[in-house]
Amino acid sequence: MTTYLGSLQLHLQQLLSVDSTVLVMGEDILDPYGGAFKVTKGLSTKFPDRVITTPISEAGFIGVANGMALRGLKPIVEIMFGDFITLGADQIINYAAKFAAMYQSALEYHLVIRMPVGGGRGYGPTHSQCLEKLFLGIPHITILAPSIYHDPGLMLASAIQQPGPVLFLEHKLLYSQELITPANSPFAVNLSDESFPLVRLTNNTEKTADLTLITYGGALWLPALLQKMAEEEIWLDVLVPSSLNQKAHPTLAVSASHTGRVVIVEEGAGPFGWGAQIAYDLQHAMLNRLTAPIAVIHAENTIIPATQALEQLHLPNLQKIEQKIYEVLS
Amino acid sequence: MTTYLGSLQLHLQQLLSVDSTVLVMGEDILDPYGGAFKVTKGLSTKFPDRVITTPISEAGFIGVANGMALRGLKPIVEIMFGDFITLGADQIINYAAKFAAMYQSALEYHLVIRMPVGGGRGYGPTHSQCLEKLFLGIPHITILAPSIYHDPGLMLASAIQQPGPVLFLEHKLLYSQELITPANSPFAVNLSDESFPLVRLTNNTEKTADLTLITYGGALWLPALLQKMAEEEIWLDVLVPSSLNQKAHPTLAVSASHTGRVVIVEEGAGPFGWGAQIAYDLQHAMLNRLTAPIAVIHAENTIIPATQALEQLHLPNLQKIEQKIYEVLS
Amino acid sequence: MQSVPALEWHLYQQMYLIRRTEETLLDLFSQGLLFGTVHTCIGQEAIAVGVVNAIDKSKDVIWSNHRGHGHFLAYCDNIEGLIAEVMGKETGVCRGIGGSQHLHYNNFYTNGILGGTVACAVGSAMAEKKKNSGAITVVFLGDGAMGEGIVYESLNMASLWKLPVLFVLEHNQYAQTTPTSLAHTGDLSNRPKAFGIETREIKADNVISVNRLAQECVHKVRTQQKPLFITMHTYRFAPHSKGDDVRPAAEIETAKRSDPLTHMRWALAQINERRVASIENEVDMRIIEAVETVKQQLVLAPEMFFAGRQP
Amino acid sequence: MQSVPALEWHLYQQMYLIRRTEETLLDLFSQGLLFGTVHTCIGQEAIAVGVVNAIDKSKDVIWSNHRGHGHFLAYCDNIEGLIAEVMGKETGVCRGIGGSQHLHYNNFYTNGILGGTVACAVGSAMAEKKKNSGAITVVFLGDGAMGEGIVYESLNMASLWKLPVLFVLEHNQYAQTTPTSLAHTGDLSNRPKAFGIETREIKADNVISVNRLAQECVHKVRTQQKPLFITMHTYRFAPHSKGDDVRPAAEIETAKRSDPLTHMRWALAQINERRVASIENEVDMRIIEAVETVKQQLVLAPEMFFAGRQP
Ligand SMILES: Cc1ncc(C[n+]2csc(CCOP(=O)(O)OP(=O)(O)O)c2C)c(N)n1
Ligand SMILES: Cc1ncc(C[n+]2csc(CCOP(=O)(O)OP(=O)(O)O)c2C)c(N)n1
Ligand SMILES: [Mg+2]
Ligand SMILES: [Mg+2]
Repeated sequence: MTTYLGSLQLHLQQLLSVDSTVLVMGEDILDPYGGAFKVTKGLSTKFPDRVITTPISEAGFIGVANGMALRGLKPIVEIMFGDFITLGADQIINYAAKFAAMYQSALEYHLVIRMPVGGGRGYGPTHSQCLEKLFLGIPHITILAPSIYHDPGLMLASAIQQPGPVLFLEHKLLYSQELITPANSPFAVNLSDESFPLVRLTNNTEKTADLTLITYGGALWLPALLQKMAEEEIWLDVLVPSSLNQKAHPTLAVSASHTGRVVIVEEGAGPFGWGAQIAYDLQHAMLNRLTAPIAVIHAENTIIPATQALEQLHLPNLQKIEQKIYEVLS
Repeated sequence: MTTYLGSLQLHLQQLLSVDSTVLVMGEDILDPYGGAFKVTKGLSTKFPDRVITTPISEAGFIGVANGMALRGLKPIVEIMFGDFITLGADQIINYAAKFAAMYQSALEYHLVIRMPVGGGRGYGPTHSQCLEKLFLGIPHITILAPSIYHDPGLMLASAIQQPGPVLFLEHKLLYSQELITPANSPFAVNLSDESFPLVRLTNNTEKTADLTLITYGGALWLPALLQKMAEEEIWLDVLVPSSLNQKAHPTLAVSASHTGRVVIVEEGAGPFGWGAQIAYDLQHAMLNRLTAPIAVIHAENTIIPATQALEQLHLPNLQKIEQKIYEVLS
Repeated sequence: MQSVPALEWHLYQQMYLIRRTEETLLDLFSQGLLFGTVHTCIGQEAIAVGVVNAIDKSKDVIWSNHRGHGHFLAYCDNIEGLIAEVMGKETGVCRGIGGSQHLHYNNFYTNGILGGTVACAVGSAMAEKKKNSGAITVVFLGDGAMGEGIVYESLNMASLWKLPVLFVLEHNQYAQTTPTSLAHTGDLSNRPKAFGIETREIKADNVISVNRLAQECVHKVRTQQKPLFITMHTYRFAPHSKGDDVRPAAEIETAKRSDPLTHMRWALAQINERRVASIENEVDMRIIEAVETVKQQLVLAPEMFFAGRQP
Repeated sequence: MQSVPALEWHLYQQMYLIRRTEETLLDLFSQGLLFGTVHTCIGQEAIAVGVVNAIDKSKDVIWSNHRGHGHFLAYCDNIEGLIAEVMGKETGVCRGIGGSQHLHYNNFYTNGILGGTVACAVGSAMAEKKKNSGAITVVFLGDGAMGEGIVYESLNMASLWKLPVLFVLEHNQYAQTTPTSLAHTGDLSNRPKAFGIETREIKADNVISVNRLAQECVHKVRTQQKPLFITMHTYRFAPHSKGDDVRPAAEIETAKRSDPLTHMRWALAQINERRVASIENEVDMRIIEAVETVKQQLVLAPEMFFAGRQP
């Protein structure tokens, strides 16, 4: 059994072992603590020179990583909570994302910024957000969000080989989860043959699906949903991309053109998120085949409340998704 | 004749005259210079105590404005180029936008952040962007973008009365432009009766429009487009919202349900912009009435090149828009 | 029996109240009655109490941080409002929405994002100066937060614009698990000095001395209308939040020998042990009652909270 | 006739080349042949030339800023690549895409956003140290840029991690139109000191002295593997970019009396006037030729540029 956390830890170790240009930076990442979410646990003991604990200077150390990346190193930076990435926005948008195109140079430039995102732990308005919408649509940034159906460690290993800056989103609720593979999944799981795969899940491999459900990242409601829908004989084609900052994966339109009905779920609060663009791409690709308007579910359009009961209601949850599915099917 | 710049200057003067809690902050805003785009020209001479030139500390002085706003003042902050707003992202997202909801308090809180945005002046990759997509979909932020069909000064006066933080986008190419009103426009112009009005323009008031064109902000290609389309007997219903961080204005769906064809134009680069959400809202509201997929035109998905000829090709321009209109009509 | 001014009893009462309230919060956490994060200031109470009792609570402004319960209680003594907030109840000072790190009450503000509060504090000082209210602003920050660039932007502006703000650095030698030596170079007090800001320094284990220094500084900031920066050397006895302590046990034990609470208790007990006990007893009762009351309270009704959503 | 080392002629040649190239750029701007922004370092050339000639150009790294033409030319003498870049031609060092404020060539980098370059410079110093390349990094920044918080985060990290980076503050007393007194408090050199960084200070009107100091500092940074910060007092004679000068004319005139170019010219002319003239002549010809060549060149083909788009 491998957990999401275990996979990240393992692959980080391997990365540092095989490539002496890889290094890891962030706040409180040294042993014995090993980072707020333990992803770097054990790392500084093995690689004391390449695991660098930083002052609380998010803008500054992302800038330092930028300088290192331009000089041929491959920094993997941890932002303790994804909410703090606001402080690095300038170094990401006006520096990292621009270097290659602005200098028109075939730079060898590799930088991964890892960050735990998402709610569900009662951490309140400034420690629970999914802020990827800040960077979606900014040219030359890769945004990755492995789910438990992906192998996050493998993706991390590919991410650091990717040219240009990569934002790597880890939903905090996933760390303790066991990874789901075709072997141990109660539902059919397929991964596309890409470095940042598209996962496809269904609760019925025999029948044509009734509805295409598209989501990414956390999505811990997914098994229960598949189960519940199966009981109602509603067959879902679930698509879980792992690479976000690009137009809809072609498979999404293929699925949608078969089902004609699409629900997109994302955890970020408010409109103007990932789902809007995916919906745009789908209607653009296959308007005539839509039998119902595409629906996007996102967290409520307000801050994330600290109190647990309200936080649960704020986030997309099983009930909201079910209801939306019925709505779209009717 | 009033220019866009003139309107802003005038209303800033009036605001400071009538309300002693209003103050203005930013870099190089003092007379005789009066700011990089001259919006504050004359202001510091008249109101020396309430026009504060700042160090080059965008995060810091937005933070200072936050503190002032919480204590009952109404700061209007100028960011010299909108590209630098990345440096203030944390103060805007994790502070300004959160105060009222996070503290659950009926705060009197007013803050406007003005910023010149957009390309067309050859300022290169870090001085030409439309970065509003960073803040679209962040709850509790108002984003305003007056066009030359709006009265930017009047909107600024309303903006500072708006609860919560307001980002106020001024396209740099507009400053020197004469404002277009129903009185001096060659095309029919209507403004909705809202503080942040929706403008409606058409090149034929008699006929039902063939296509709904939705845009905001700069859009200096608009008169030529209306003219050109009129020559081709293509009748446009053009809708220009001034308030961006909200779902599609109801009038947009009304228009689209008449025409069945929609083109959305925005200057920001890359996908995941404003247009995607507007397109989502429209397909959601009236899928059955769409006779063609909704099309969004944005600037190319890369950095803004310094060299003028390429910059022109990078931005949405008359030719690209025309072509898209033909495509959607065919 | 030597006479002791009322102030000293009051300061002890507040320190004890903060200590016991936070211990109670940790208990509630362990019992699973409270969710999220709790950062306690156990060991550092002399700062909160000493400084906050030096200001004019009717008008002065406070900016606190993630470790803000002590500052809050010293400011408004609102045990129930705090416990309810941390437990996510509608009677919390922010109706349970902000939680431990996001408190606001009258002129008291916090935020869970480090550093930015310092700029806000400079802004509130500027506002009060412009309004001629006579109010000053106090901002508490940790040694770790001194890593954030916005702190230096703020020091510069405060000094440049001669603003009445008192910076209080709670230097507890660690940021989460990181000792200062891995995060900073040089003496942190030199940094404000480089921006032309006057500084003071104190070992904050005696609430009376802290309060005396704070009074002097508050007076100076208010009358001279310019910033001042105090470095308070201290130590937290509890983990950063819960169970994340990697400091040597011996180090913690040594530090506990200068527990500001124990020391003052000892001193006051010499004078009037019964009074000490009665103060403590009263506080204990208040906390127990507060917890019992809060337990009965409800979470804010969803429709109330979500009514504030954007359309 | 007194013998003068080759270095001095070389430094003069470079200063003259920078001055004339930038004057030419301003001319081209006035003629409408060049678009966007141009920030010249006219009056400050002794810094670019003195410092850049102290480094090992084969490996050391330079981070420059919006006012970077001088640093660039002193680094690589590539007049044509610079003019083409600023004129937006495909033969520019960044194929006309970066423009005046966004230059990159070998180990030379700039960005139009103030402050952030300093963090990048600390990063490149760290990289070279990790790689044991022996290279140091030099970063140029202005007095105005000292307003950005990231500069202090960077000073702290550079000092904490003992990185071979030389900070060069070009203190020209203004940021755009804002005099230092309206933007900063205290002596700017005290700030790096507060982070434990050794500092130097010089009036940068004599390229020889600047170069001598820079050599000493570069050596120190390289051998001791730790940062150093030089404040160079200077003045720009031209407007911030074009036509945006609000400084008193008399102040500019006074400053021009210590024009590093005029002074050195005078000194060298005493020794060999013909050689001075011939150096200047050669530079003039090179610039004229470069401009003529660049004028004939094309803008990068759209399909070449847009091929780099994201899908
Ligand atoms: C911008 C930001 N970065 C990181 C954190 C996570 N964090 C919370 S408290 C803390 C340590 C703070 O140390 P210090 O300022 O010394 O305060 P102390 O906890 O010691 O009281 C960290 C890293 C944060 N809240 N905000
Ligand atoms: C983050 C940021 N803020 C503002 C600007 C606009 N700007 C460009 S140069 C400049 C003045 C810089 O002054 P200084 O650092 O002293 O350099 P100098 O121009 O005097 O060489 C300003 C405000 C910018 N480019 N980046
Ligand atoms: Mg600390
Ligand atoms: Mg300057």
